[in-house]
Formats: sequence, C-alpha cells, structure tokens
Amino acid sequence: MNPTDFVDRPIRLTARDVTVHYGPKQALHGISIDIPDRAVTSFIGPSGCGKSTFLRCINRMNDTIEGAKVGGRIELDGQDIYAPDLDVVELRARIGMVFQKPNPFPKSIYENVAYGPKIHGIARNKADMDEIVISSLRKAGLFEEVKDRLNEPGTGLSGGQQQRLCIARAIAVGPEVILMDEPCSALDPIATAIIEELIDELRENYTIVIVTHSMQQAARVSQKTAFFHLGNLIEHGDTEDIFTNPVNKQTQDYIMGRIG
Amino acid sequence: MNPTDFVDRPIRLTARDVTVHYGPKQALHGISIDIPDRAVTSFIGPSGCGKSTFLRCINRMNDTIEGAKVGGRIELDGQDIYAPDLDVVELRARIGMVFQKPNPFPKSIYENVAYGPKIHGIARNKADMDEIVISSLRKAGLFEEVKDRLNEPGTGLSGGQQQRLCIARAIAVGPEVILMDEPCSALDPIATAIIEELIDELRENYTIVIVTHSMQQAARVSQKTAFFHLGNLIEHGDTEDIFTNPVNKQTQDYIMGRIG
Amino acid sequence: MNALIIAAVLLVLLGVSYQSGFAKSRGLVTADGVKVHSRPQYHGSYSALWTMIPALAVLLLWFWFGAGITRSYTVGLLPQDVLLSLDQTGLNATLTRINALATGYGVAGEVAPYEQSAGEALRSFNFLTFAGTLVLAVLAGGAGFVYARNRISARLRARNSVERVIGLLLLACSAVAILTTVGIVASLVTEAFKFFTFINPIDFFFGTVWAPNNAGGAANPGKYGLLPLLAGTLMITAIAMLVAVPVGLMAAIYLSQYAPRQFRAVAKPFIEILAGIPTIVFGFFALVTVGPFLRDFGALLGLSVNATSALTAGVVMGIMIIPFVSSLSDDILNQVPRTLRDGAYGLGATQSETIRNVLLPAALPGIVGAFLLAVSRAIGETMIVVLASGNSPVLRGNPLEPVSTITVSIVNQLTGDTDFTGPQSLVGFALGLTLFVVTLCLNIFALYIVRRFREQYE
Amino acid sequence: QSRDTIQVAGSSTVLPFASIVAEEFSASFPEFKTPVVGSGGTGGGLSQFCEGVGDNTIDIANASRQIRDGEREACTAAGVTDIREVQFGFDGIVFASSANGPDFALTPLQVYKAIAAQVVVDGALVDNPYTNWSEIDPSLPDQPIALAIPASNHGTREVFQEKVVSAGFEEAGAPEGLSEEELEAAETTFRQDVVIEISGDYTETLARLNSDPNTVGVFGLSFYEQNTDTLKVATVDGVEPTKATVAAGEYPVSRPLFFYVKGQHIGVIPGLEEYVQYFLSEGVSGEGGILEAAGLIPQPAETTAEILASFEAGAAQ
Amino acid sequence: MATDTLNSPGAARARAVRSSLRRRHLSEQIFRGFGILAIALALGFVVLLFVDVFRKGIPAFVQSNLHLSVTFDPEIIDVSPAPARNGFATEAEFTAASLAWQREVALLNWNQVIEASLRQAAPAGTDIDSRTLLSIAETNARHQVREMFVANPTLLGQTVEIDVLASANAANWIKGNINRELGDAQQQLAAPARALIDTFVDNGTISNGFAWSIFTNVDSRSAPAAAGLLGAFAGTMWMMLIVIVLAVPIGVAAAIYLEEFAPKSRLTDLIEVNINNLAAVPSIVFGLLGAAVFINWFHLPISAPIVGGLVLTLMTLPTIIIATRGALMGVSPALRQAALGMGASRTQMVFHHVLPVTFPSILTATILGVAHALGETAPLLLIGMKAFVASVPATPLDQATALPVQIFLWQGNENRNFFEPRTAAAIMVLLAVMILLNGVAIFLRSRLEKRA
Ligand SMILES: Nc1ncnc2c1ncn2[C@@H]1O[C@H](COP(=O)(O)OP(=O)(O)OP(=O)(O)O)[C@@H](O)[C@H]1O
Ligand SMILES: Nc1ncnc2c1ncn2[C@@H]1O[C@H](COP(=O)(O)OP(=O)(O)OP(=O)(O)O)[C@@H](O)[C@H]1O
Ligand SMILES: [Mg+2]
Ligand SMILES: [Mg+2]
Repeated sequence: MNPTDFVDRPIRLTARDVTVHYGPKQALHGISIDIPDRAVTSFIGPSGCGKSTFLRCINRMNDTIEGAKVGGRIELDGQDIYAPDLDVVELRARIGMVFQKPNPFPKSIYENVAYGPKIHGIARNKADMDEIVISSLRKAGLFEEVKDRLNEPGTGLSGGQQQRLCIARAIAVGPEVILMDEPCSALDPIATAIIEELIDELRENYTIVIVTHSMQQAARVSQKTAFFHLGNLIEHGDTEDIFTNPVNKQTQDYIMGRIG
Repeated sequence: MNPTDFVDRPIRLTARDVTVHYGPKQALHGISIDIPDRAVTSFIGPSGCGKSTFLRCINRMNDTIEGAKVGGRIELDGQDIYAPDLDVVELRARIGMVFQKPNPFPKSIYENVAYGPKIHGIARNKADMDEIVISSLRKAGLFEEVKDRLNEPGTGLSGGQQQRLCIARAIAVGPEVILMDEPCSALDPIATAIIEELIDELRENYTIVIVTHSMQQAARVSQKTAFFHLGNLIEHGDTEDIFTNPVNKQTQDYIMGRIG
Repeated sequence: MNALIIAAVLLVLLGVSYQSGFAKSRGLVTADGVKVHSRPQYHGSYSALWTMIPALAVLLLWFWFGAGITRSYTVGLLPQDVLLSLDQTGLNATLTRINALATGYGVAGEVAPYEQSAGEALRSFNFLTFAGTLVLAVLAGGAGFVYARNRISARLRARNSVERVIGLLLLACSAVAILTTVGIVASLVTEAFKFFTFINPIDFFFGTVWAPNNAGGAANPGKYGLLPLLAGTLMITAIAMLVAVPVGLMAAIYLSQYAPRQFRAVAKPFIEILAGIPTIVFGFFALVTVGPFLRDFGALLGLSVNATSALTAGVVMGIMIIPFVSSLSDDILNQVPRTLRDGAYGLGATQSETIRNVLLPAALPGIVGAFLLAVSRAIGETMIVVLASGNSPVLRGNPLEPVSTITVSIVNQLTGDTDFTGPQSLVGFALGLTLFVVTLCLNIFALYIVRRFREQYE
Repeated sequence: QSRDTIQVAGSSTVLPFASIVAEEFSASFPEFKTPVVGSGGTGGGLSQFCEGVGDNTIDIANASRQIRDGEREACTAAGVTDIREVQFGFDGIVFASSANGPDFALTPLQVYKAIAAQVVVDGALVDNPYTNWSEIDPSLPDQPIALAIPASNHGTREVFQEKVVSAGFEEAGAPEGLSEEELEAAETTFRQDVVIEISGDYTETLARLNSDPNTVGVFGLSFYEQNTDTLKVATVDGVEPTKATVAAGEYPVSRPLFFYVKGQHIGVIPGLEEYVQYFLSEGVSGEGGILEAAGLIPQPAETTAEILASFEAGAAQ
Repeated sequence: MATDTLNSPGAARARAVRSSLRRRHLSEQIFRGFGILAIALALGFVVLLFVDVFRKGIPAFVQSNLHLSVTFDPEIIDVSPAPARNGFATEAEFTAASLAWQREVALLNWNQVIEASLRQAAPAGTDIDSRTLLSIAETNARHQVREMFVANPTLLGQTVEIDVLASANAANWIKGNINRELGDAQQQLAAPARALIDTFVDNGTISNGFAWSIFTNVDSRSAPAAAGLLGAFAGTMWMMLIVIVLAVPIGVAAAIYLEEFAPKSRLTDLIEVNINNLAAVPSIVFGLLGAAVFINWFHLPISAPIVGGLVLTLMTLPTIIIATRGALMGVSPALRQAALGMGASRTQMVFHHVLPVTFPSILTATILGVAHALGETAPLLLIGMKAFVASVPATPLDQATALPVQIFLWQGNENRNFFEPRTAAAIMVLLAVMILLNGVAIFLRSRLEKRA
C-alpha cells in the first residue's frame, strides 16, 4: 500500500492541547493531533504513556472515570465534543469503541449486536433489525461462523470470535469513527491476523484509531502513526516515515531499542 | 550465540507421554520432551494450546487446580516427580516459578524475597537472610533500584520491577529449574528488554523454561524451542532450526502466518 | 369500589398519555429522516410522567385532607340543639349512624328526621366530592399531558428527563437510610435529654454503680452508673469474639481452602442456619444446657463457675456469631486473587503456610471489617444476655460471675413495671443512644482500618 | 373508620388473666372482635396508654401496681384526662423450692438475713456471714442459700421488698447511730453471691431452679399452682399460701391487680364498656369464675360492685 | 545429583530444605486439624440445637382427641328461634337482630352440654363431680358446640358425634409429660379425672392424632390445648411480604444510586458509614424508632404487621444495600465499559447489563436478609407486637403477632409441661420457614448462575 494514497484524506478529528489529569496526576500534556478520515491511525508508545487515555478522550469515556479531568479541545467534524450541550450518548453512537479484552455482553450473539441499534432506535422493526445484525456480523467477518447459533451466548465464542463480535457490535450502530484499544493483545496470532485483515477492510468506510503495543502491527495496519511518551505526543506522521525515518531521537530509540 | 554450544548440555528434565485432563476435557495429549540443563527452552504456540498447562505439570502446580488430572511420567534428574513418596513442597523448592502477571505478596520488598528462604529454613540467621535477599535481588538486577526502600511494600513497584522482584523471590530459594509463564506479557518493551537480559544471565546457572506468545522473544532468549498446538507437541528442537527450518507443516504455517 | 374507579382512571390516563407520546415520537421519525434525540419509549414515559404526577398530587391532597373536610361538613349538617346536646362519644356515634345511612347500609332502630336528611345530604356530598376530585385529577393530568405533548420534538431530550426522574427516585431510596438514622437519633435524643434532667450526665457516664430505684419515683431515682453495664457488655463481647473468631475463621479457611466443593456447598448454608435461629432459642440453650454444663465443668477443674455468667452468655453468643465470621471471611478469602496463592505455592509453601502468610494478610482488611460487624452484633444482642448473663450489674472483672449489659438494661427498664416518666424508664433511651454512638464509633473505626489497609496494598 | 378492636397492654402478670377474658369476651359478645392484649410491663403499658387519645393509642393499661402521680400528670399533659382505675383481684407471691428438696417454713426475718449484704451481729453491721439456711435458723434445712428474686424492673420486686425485706429489716432492728442513707442501704442492698435477680418471667426462675436445685425462687401463686409437679411451696410466718389465705389476708405477701381504662375511648371503641363489665362479672373475676381457675385470687363481691359503680360513674368526675 | 556436589551451597540448601520438611508437614496437619475441628464444632452446634429442639418439639405434634356424642338438649338450649334474613327491612336491622340472638345463645351454659356428653361416655357408675369431669375436656369445647349450633340452629334436639380436644392437663397425663408417679398433691388433675382419662384411652374415647390444630388454630390462653400458630404465622407472613415489597426495591435502588450514580464525596462517605452503622445498630433500637416514628408520628395502628413490617424493613435495608453494593462492585468494569462505549446511558447500562448479571447475588442477599428479619424478636416487643392476639390478621393493618413473639409468649406460659413442647414445635416451624427460604435462595442462585 502506498502511503501517499492517504495524505490528502480530509481531517475528521482534531485535538488541540488536550490535557488529562487523574486526580493530582497529569497523564497527558497538551496533545494536538489531526486524524484523517477513512484511514487507520495507530498510537504507539511504551506502557503507561497515555495512549489509552487519549483514545478515551475521543469518545469521552474518561467521563466515566472518577477523578479524571480533561482540558483542551477535541473536535469531530468541527464540532466541539466537550461542548456543554453535546449529548455524550449521541457522541458515543458516532464514535464506537472496541476494547483490549473482548467484552461481549452476557447475552446471545444476536442481542449483542442488536443492543446498540435498539437503544439508539435505529431499527424500525424486526426485519430491519435482522438486517442490521446480519450485515454487521458479515462486515466483521463473523457471520459465516455463527449464523447457526445466533441465539447462543456471545460469551461462548473463542477469543478471536468474541473480539470480532465486539467489532460487529460497534459497527451495528453505524458509527463514523471506531476506536480500538489494543484489540489483539488477548488473541493468538491467527486470530490477530484475521482482525488485522478486518481492520484493513473497515478502513474503507470508517475513520479508525488503534492503540497497539506491537510496532509491527502498527506498521502492518496503519497509515498514520503517533508515538506517545510519558504523556507527550512525541512524533506523528505517515506510518512509513515514522518507522523508517523517525525525526525524534526518542522515537528512534524506542523503535530501535527492541522490536516486538 | 551459537546454538551448537548447547546441544550437548545434559538433560535435566524428561517428560514421557504426559497427558492432562481438566475434568472431562483433555488439555494435553501425550507430550514427550527432554529439557537440557543451563539453557533456555521456550514453549510457543497459539493461545489455549496447552503451554501453561504443561509448564504447570513440571512443578506440579496442577495439583492445586480442582479437577486437573495428570498422566504419564516426568523426571527431574531421573527421579519421578509424580512418585507417591515425593514431597511436593521440596520439589517446588527445586523448581521455581514466575508467573504471567507479576504477583508480589502484599508485604515489603525484603519480606517478599525472604519468604521462600524463611519457610524452607534456608537461612540460619538474620545475617544469612540479609545476604540471600541482597544477592537474589542483585541477580535479578533489581538491587540498585530498591536498595533504599527494602521495607516498602512490593506492590508499590512498577510492573517491570515487580516482575523482577518475583524472579528474585524465586531465585532466593536456590532452585535448580526456573519456569516462567509469559513473564513479559504485562510489561512494556523497555521492561521486557531488561527481563530478557536477565534471563540470558540466569541461564548460566539455571535450567530455564519459558512460555511466550511472542516468537521474537522465543528466538531472542531461547536455545531450544517447542511448538505446541491443540494440546500436542508438534515440533521440538534447537531454536535456530525451528525458526529457520521447521520440519512440520503446522509449525511452518504458524511461524509464517504472521510474526509478532 | 372508589379505589377501583380511581385505579382504573389512573390506568387509562397512564395508557393514553404514554401511547400518545410514543405515537407522536414515532411520527417525528417517519417525517423526514431528522435525527430524533430520544426513542419513542422515552417520549411516552416523558408524557406519562407529566400526566401522572399532577393527577397523583391532586388525589394525594384529597386523601390527606378529605376525611377532615367531610367530617366538618357532616357536623355542620346537624341541628344546633342536637350538636349541643352531644358529648364526644355521642357525636361519634351520631356521625357513624349518619355515615351508615349515607352509604345505604342503614341503621337499626328509630331514625331521627335530622339524621335522615343529613344522611341524604352526606350521600350527595360524598358523591360530588369524589367526582369532583376525580375530575380535578383528570384535568391536572390532562394539563400536564398537553404541556408534555406539545414539547415533544426531535430535539427534546426526553431520555435525559426521564432518567433524571429515575435518578431522583434512586436518590430518594438511599435517603431512607439517612432518614432512618435521623429518626433513630431523634426518637432517642429527646427522651435521653429528659433523663439527663434527672441525672447528671457525668454520674451516668462515669458512675460505677448501677442501682436504679424503680419504686422511688423522680425524688429518689437510685444510681445510674453506666460503667458496670459497659464493662459487662465488653466482657461478654470479648468472650463471644474469643469463641467466634477462631472457630469462625478456621471454619472459613477450611471451607474455602480445604473442603471439597460439594461439602462446602452443603456445610456453608448449614452453618448459616445458626444466624437465623431466633436468639431467644439460644438464650434458652444457654440457660438450660450450656450454663449447667459450664458450672459442672468448672467444678471438675475446681473453679466456681456460675451457671449464669458472662462466660455462659459469651460462649453462646459466640456460637451465634460464628456464621457471621465464617461466611463473611469465606467470601473474602475467595476473593483473594489466585495469582497470589500460586505465587506462594510456586515457592514451595505448604497450603497452611500459603494461607497464613499470604492469604490472610491479603484478606485482612475485609476480615477485620467482618469482625467489627460481628462485634457490633454482639454488643447489640439482647435475648441471649437477658437469659444467660445472670443480670447482675456490678462492676467486676471475673468472667465466671454474673454480669449485665446495656441491652438487657434497656429491655428491663423499658418493659418493666417502672414509672415511664421517671428516670427509671427514661434511662432506656439514654442507654439506647449510648449504644448507638458506640456502634457508630466502631464503624467509623472499621472504615478507617479498611481504608488504610487498602491504601497500603493496592 | 375508627379502630374496632379493643387494645390492651401492660403488666405481664395481668397478661394471662386479660388474655383469657379477651377470648371469652369475644365468645360471649359476637358483635365485638377479640381484644388484643399486649404486654410490655406496667410502665410500658402506661406509657403507651398516656401517649394520648386516639386510634393509635391503647384503651386499657394492665398494671400490677397503682398509677403514679408523675404518670398521671404525663397522661393529663397528653390529653388523657379520664383515667378510670379498676382493681379486679389479687396476686399471691410465694417462695417455692424444688419439689425433691426439703420443706421450707420461712419468716421475713430469715429471708432478710439470708439476702442482706450486711446483717446485724452483736449490735453491729457486719458482712453477711451465712452460707447455709440452717445457720440462720436451725429449723431451716441445711442447704446452701440461693435465692432467685424478681429483678427491680418487676412490680413483684416492690411487693417483695415491702412485705418481706422491709418487714424482716424492721424485725432485725438496726444498730444505733446510723444515718438515714446507711439505714436505707442496709435495707435495700443484697448480697450478689447468693441472690439471683430474674428480669424475665417465672419460667426463667424455674429454669434456674432446675439448673441449681438448691435455689429458692419467688413465684406468683398461679404459676406455682400450675407447676406443683416440680415446685414445693414454702410457708411464710407459718401460713401456707392458698387462694383462701391470701383472700382472707392471712398470707402476708400479696398485691392487688389493676387495669386502667381510658374514659375518652368509651363509646368510640366498640365494646370497651362491655369488656370492663364483663371482666368484673361474677362468672369471670368472681369467686368460682374462670379467672380463679387460672390462678387469680378474687376480691370480695362487694368491693367489685363498688369498683364497677365508680367505673361507670367515672365520666362524671 | 552427583556426589561431588554434595558440599556445594546448593546441596546445603537442599539439606536445609529437607530437614525442615517434617516439621512443616506436621504443622500443616495441625493447621488442617484445627480447620476440621472448627467446622466440626460449628456443625456440631447446629446439630446439637436441632436435636435439642426436635426432641422437645415432636410430642407437640400429637394431640389427644375426645370422641363425644353431643346432644343439643332443648332443656339446656332454651332460646328463641334464630332470626331469618327476610324478616327485616335493612341490612343493619337484620345484623342487629342476629347479633342479639347470638348473644342469647352465648349466655347459655354450654358446659352442661359437654358435661352431659362426658358423663354419657364415662362407664356407668363413675362417681365424679362436674368440675373434675369438665377438666378432662379443653375449655373451648363449649365454644365449639355453640358455634356448631349458631351455624346450624336446626341441630336443636339432635345428637351428633364430634371430636373435642382433651385439656392440656389431660394431654400431659396421657403423654407422660408430667410424672405419673407423683402423688395427688403434685398432680394437676384430681385422681378421679386421671382414672377416667385412662379408661377413656383404653376404650378408645380418647385417641391421639396429628395436631393439625397447631397449624389451623390461633393462639389461646383459656384453652391451651387449642393454641395454634396460625395467627402468628399469618402475622409473620404479612410482615415478610411488607419487607420483601419495600426493602428489596428500596434497598436495591439505594445500592444502585450509591454505587453507580452518587458522586464520591463527603456526603456519600457519610451515607456509607451511616449504612454500615445501621447494619450494626442493635435491633432493639429499631423498636424504639418504630414506636416513636410509625406509631406516634404517622399514627399507624399498634400491634399491626404493617408497623412490624416497616421496622423490619428499616432493619433489613442496610443488609440488602451492603450486599447489593458488593454485588455491583463485583461486576467487571469491562462490562460497564462495553455498555457505555456502545452509547448506552448510565441508567441503561445499569438496568440492561449490570443488574441482570448481579441478579443472583442480590436475590440471595435479599432472601438471607429476610430470613434474618424473620427471627427477630426484640424490636417487635416495643411496638406492641408482643401481644396476645386471638385472630388471624386479614390485612396488614389488623392486630397480629409474629412467630418469634409467639415463641417468646409460649415459652413464658405457666403451663410449662404443656407449652415446653409447643414452644419447641413453634421453633421448628420457624426453622422450617427459614430453611425453606435458604433453600430457595440456594436453588435460585444455582439455577440463575447456570443460565448465565
Ligand atoms: N483511572 C486512572 N486513575 C489514575 N491514573 C490512571 C488511570 N488510568 C491511567 N492512569 C495513569 O495514566 C497514565 C497513562 O495511562 P494509560 O492507560 O493511558 O497508558 P497506556 O499508554 O494505555 O499504557 P498501556 O500500554 O499499559 O495500556 C499511566 O501512568 C497510568 O498509571
Ligand atoms: N483450570 C482449568 N480448568 C479447565 N480448563 C482449563 C483450565 N486451565 C486451562 N484449561 C484449558 O486447557 C487448555 C490449555 O490451556 P493453557 O492455559 O495451558 O493454554 P496456553 O497455551 O497457556 O494458552 P495462553 O497462551 O492463552 O496462556 C485450554 O483449552 C484451556 O481452556
Ligand atoms: Mg492502554
Ligand atoms: Mg498460558
């Protein structure tokens, strides 16, 4: 894939000077970044550098963490997502999230996927819903594997399947942005490969941000990469450039220090 | 390092036809393997293939799992470790273990390391104990970092430090074999590098078995590698050979399928 | 009958408003693809809430004041001379008769003409007020409904409003706990203060003699030193904990660490039965079985043990408390992460070493919390002590002799034949307040301990 | 709609009698519901009684003693102004010991000597030296002293104190030169080692007798009569407690039993007046009535008639 | 290991390890032994209590019945005819008339009817005075025949076979609760009565049967043998109903609020301490509260299950809140995040995901809390529920008592030989209800957990 394909994508998300405090502790120090549409942006960096924290700022999941305070400004299509009259619930319908550990609801596979459309009132009737569920499962590459057991609990699937179920669940709401926090770290390599392929396909329709601790994974799936260190955004650019030509000494150290 | 350095190391552990059942479910199907002294043997394979299960057989940690049944024969220095008159407590003093998630006791750093020697009655007096603690911490490469706060709780250390504390704790008993189950999977790359270096040093005095989900790690730290799949030992040999020249089709697939 | 009509009207209101809100919301969606903030269900609930709350408010008002209004209306129907001739009893009887006439049940015997006419007037009054209230309720509900329905639009955040109401309801529920405490304190404090007008608080809190003079009245109230009771309470509690903690904790350890699953599944609820047995049963068990046994056993050792003593009460109370300690500790031990246990086993620790050195320290905060809960239970226990402690409020240190406790004295002073206006019985409230404060301190202490342990190891 | 069940509470001594009356009352008066008879002690009952007037307050307070002035004032303050006292019989208080043990013939003096903390020996107060009954008086059995008496929260205790202890104390005579307080202490302070104060009911006293057969217990006469298989009664001053001796005033330790009716509830609570009349009727609390069978010692019919008359006239006061 | 390493530090360590093994295994055995001892003690206490209660209680489930043929002799039953409904203009007049007639019936000496039938059953020539004779049958026999007559006035002049209860003293004599060797003075029954009872037992006039009356009768003072638990049981059930209806929703709602919605602040700290404290407040203090608040302020009726239920509700609330909070706390953050990440609101997250998952634990906690309330006595003493109530409460506003209070009352009854077994039997019933509740909790829990 040629990175130049993506440089001119329109910007979907802009962050300006975002800071996060957890109680007295500052976890992010003024992050500013632009995230393009229909491309995969990956966040890398050593453990504890604030990747997840920043990701959670984008769909305001930090609101749910006690003591977390977010400063600065984040815009989705030019709209301030921290504006006081903005409805978080609506925002989260537009910005879906997939977590590190697959976390399907303890309900049937069907209900897992149907849950989002149901609470957001997306499906008008049963047929509508069936269609949404099936197409989401299909897009997540899971449909063939589970079509005969849609009523069995989602927790009974294997790890990789569960993670795809979570992706299907996120897609079903029809989000514009999908955030993924180390989506493969609990999976074996084969399952990882399947998910990575899936991300590559999804890229065509969604803005995707992925946090990963594996630099290879970042290299494989993303077009843009951002390197975080100790709560700072050290470097940010096309993935190719970051991995071959890091400008910053710290980035270089990290990438060279040890691979894997 | 040249793998041929290790091929003639004496065999320390032999497993013959080891099977494990968890209740009705068979997790291991007749594993037979020889593990050499003073070398690092790594177990790789997809998630759920039985790596941890086999590792736990070696120091009989499976005894503590309700419903687990072990068959076959494992010998340490020719002595059957499942012999009815063998003392498990003594066995575990000879075969130490380090776990995936660092699990220091909720005690001070000093007490964490001193715990093993204390229960086994290894130290004769306070001075003895001090020496054991210090030398173990030193071997684990942790002493310099913690020497001023030996009385602070071990749980207050960072993840990588905690894992090294667990290694120090295992070393303090003076084991002959050290088993490690994905010791770096909860750590960031820098901490991982430190632990890998440490393993390389420890190899000179101990027989080390390590389970890892990262093939690079296996390649970096081990001299022997065993590939597990669905409860079977598929292939086993010098690390170099396995990674460059896998004999078995499955091994090849796994290694080629996706790296990282 | 009336209740049924009201319920039916309310149900109809509820259904209509919900459906209407729901339908209107539905209509918004189909209009032109505009994004509707809330789902139809929420719009339905929104309009239902706006309808039901005013309607219920009207009904509640009538419920509150209606009876009084009706009564004064009926009294007004009586001729002046009749009214003057009746005392309270007679008036009540007349009102009952008029009511019986109004409802059509009829009365036995002669019906005076004024009764007849008042009955008829009351009947129509009852009908009118009932109908009036109902109409008013429907109107109020209707007004709320119209308002809500007009507000329904794509941008209306109906979900947020409905959820706010749910949140308020939840808050109200948790306020019940606060109200309970307020109620307890309020119902104790005034009476306790009355007590302290008779007895100097210093004499109460630091007095060493408990000798209420129950026949003496306010002039000669006797002595009310708290210390003997407090000492007795603490002694019995200490003995109870000496029995319950080792047995309960070891039982918990055995159940959670050693026992096979099936045994645990049976034994745990079986032991928990101890917690549910009425304490009066334990009391008799103490008096009839344990007390004499301890006395004879003491005699064997050459000790003079009273059949009813702090020891007897404490031992039996300890038995009662065992399940508190064991069940709670069992749960807490099971919550200790497996990785910690594995860590110790991996070092070659035996099972008991693992438990003693790793599991127990890790579970300590929780276990301490459980202990303190058990202590509170022991302090507050009444029936066992009433029967088994020997009821001898004297300050002494020998657990083999009878003692008395705070709870026993509360029961004695409050339910005895004592003068309820004198300090003899008011002291019950002062003791209740003391007990409340003691358990409160204990709980604050428990919270403090648990927090400190948590901070240290998490 | 006012309450249609008569609500009674108070002394646990009166409870059994009142319960029986309540049951029989509803059998004889089918138009009224069975009254509810609560216990809670005389004080507890009066305190509920004096809570005020209305549905949620009781109509009748059973009492094993007379209402005190303070209580009457509290009642008045709460609006309970029409309190009608009804005395309906007597309760005998007896000493009883294990049926298998020796007989006891006690006098107040002996009892006082057995339980007082300090007794007069050779004109001076000394710590009570007696351990066996026979040391007090050779006519008494050679048995360790142990006496279970009602705790001070019981009305019975008052009677015991007055009719037995104080009488014994008078007889024993105090040494010269004691202050008022010292005298009172000498009269009311008991030894803790042999005296067991029972705050529960007579069953508890009996249980204590069973756990230590040497104990002599204080019981109600009716309780003793129901448990003659295990208890043996002691004479006091040579008089054996029976219904006859108590009614005749020969047996010294007895007390009247009362209940108090809230006049303001008469006519409001259906059946209240009828209940009182029924209670005082010959067939109920009179001689040969159902309460006598249950252990009540009836009072003379004339007394009852007077009481009933003053009850019925009560509203006029 | 090779011999040349015998003196190496490794070998020294191995020796040290081995030498301490015996001691360590011994201490392991001892520790384990203590565990077994503790469990055995705890279980032993349960068994001891059970055996004690059962041994005493079983006899109470046997009652002695007297088979009598009762003649409704017009000479004794001399009353006007019963009023008929159609003779009166209003309902009120008819009620008044029929009550008057019932009064008239009640004033008859029904004991004569019983006495006559007893005499008839006795062997010819038995010399026994009427008082002694009547002491064989329970005093409620006369009410029994009177009620038969009121229900069916046409019985006048007829003879019917009925079963009445033998009196409590007779039952004591029959069952040997009282020592049969004791002399006359120590017996409750006169010698002729005892002899007659023995005769009756021999000729089958008295027979023993299962004491259904314990379950179908209300308490009775005047007729001890007829005393039953129905009233207390109904009172307890009303209270439990109130506790379940109020404490469970309020408790769960409060726990949800505190755990899921409340901001962490001084105030929530205060509420937390407060709730923990309430869980430990002596139950008797709740009784004081109930008397002051519900009866004096809210003017609720005294001795009514509604007050008892409310007091027990307040008492159980903290237990339920604490347990529910514990259960909510145990729900993995992953599930919460999943729901929130999907755009569920907090309320939706709680009600759609968190509550269903915690349902089994909440259920168990609730049932255990209710079971605890079931056995509570002390607070009921202070709100007028320690009372003699001879009726079954039809609504929670009617006067009633409760099982533990009934136990308390029976235990203090002076007819001890008779009531000791009854008390134990009442305890057995209470235990049965409690074990049933526990069983339901365990069953539901395992069912729900299996499903999840
Ligand atoms: N809820 C929280 N409360 C307090 N501190 C937190 C919290 N979550 C994260 N932190 C701290 O904020 C910093 C950034 O954490 P974050 O989880 O964003 O790191 P990360 O880059 O995602 O690390 P990892 O690769 O381990 O997931 C860390 O130092 C962490 O300890
Ligand atoms: N305690 C247990 N009870 C039942 N089944 C178990 C238990 N532990 C492991 N298993 C099953 O045994 C199989 C082997 O598990 P094991 O943990 O050894 O895999 P692994 O190779 O270590 O995987 P991973 O890389 O995820 O750690 C798996 O299918 C697992 O589900
Ligand atoms: Mg992270
Ligand atoms: Mg594993």
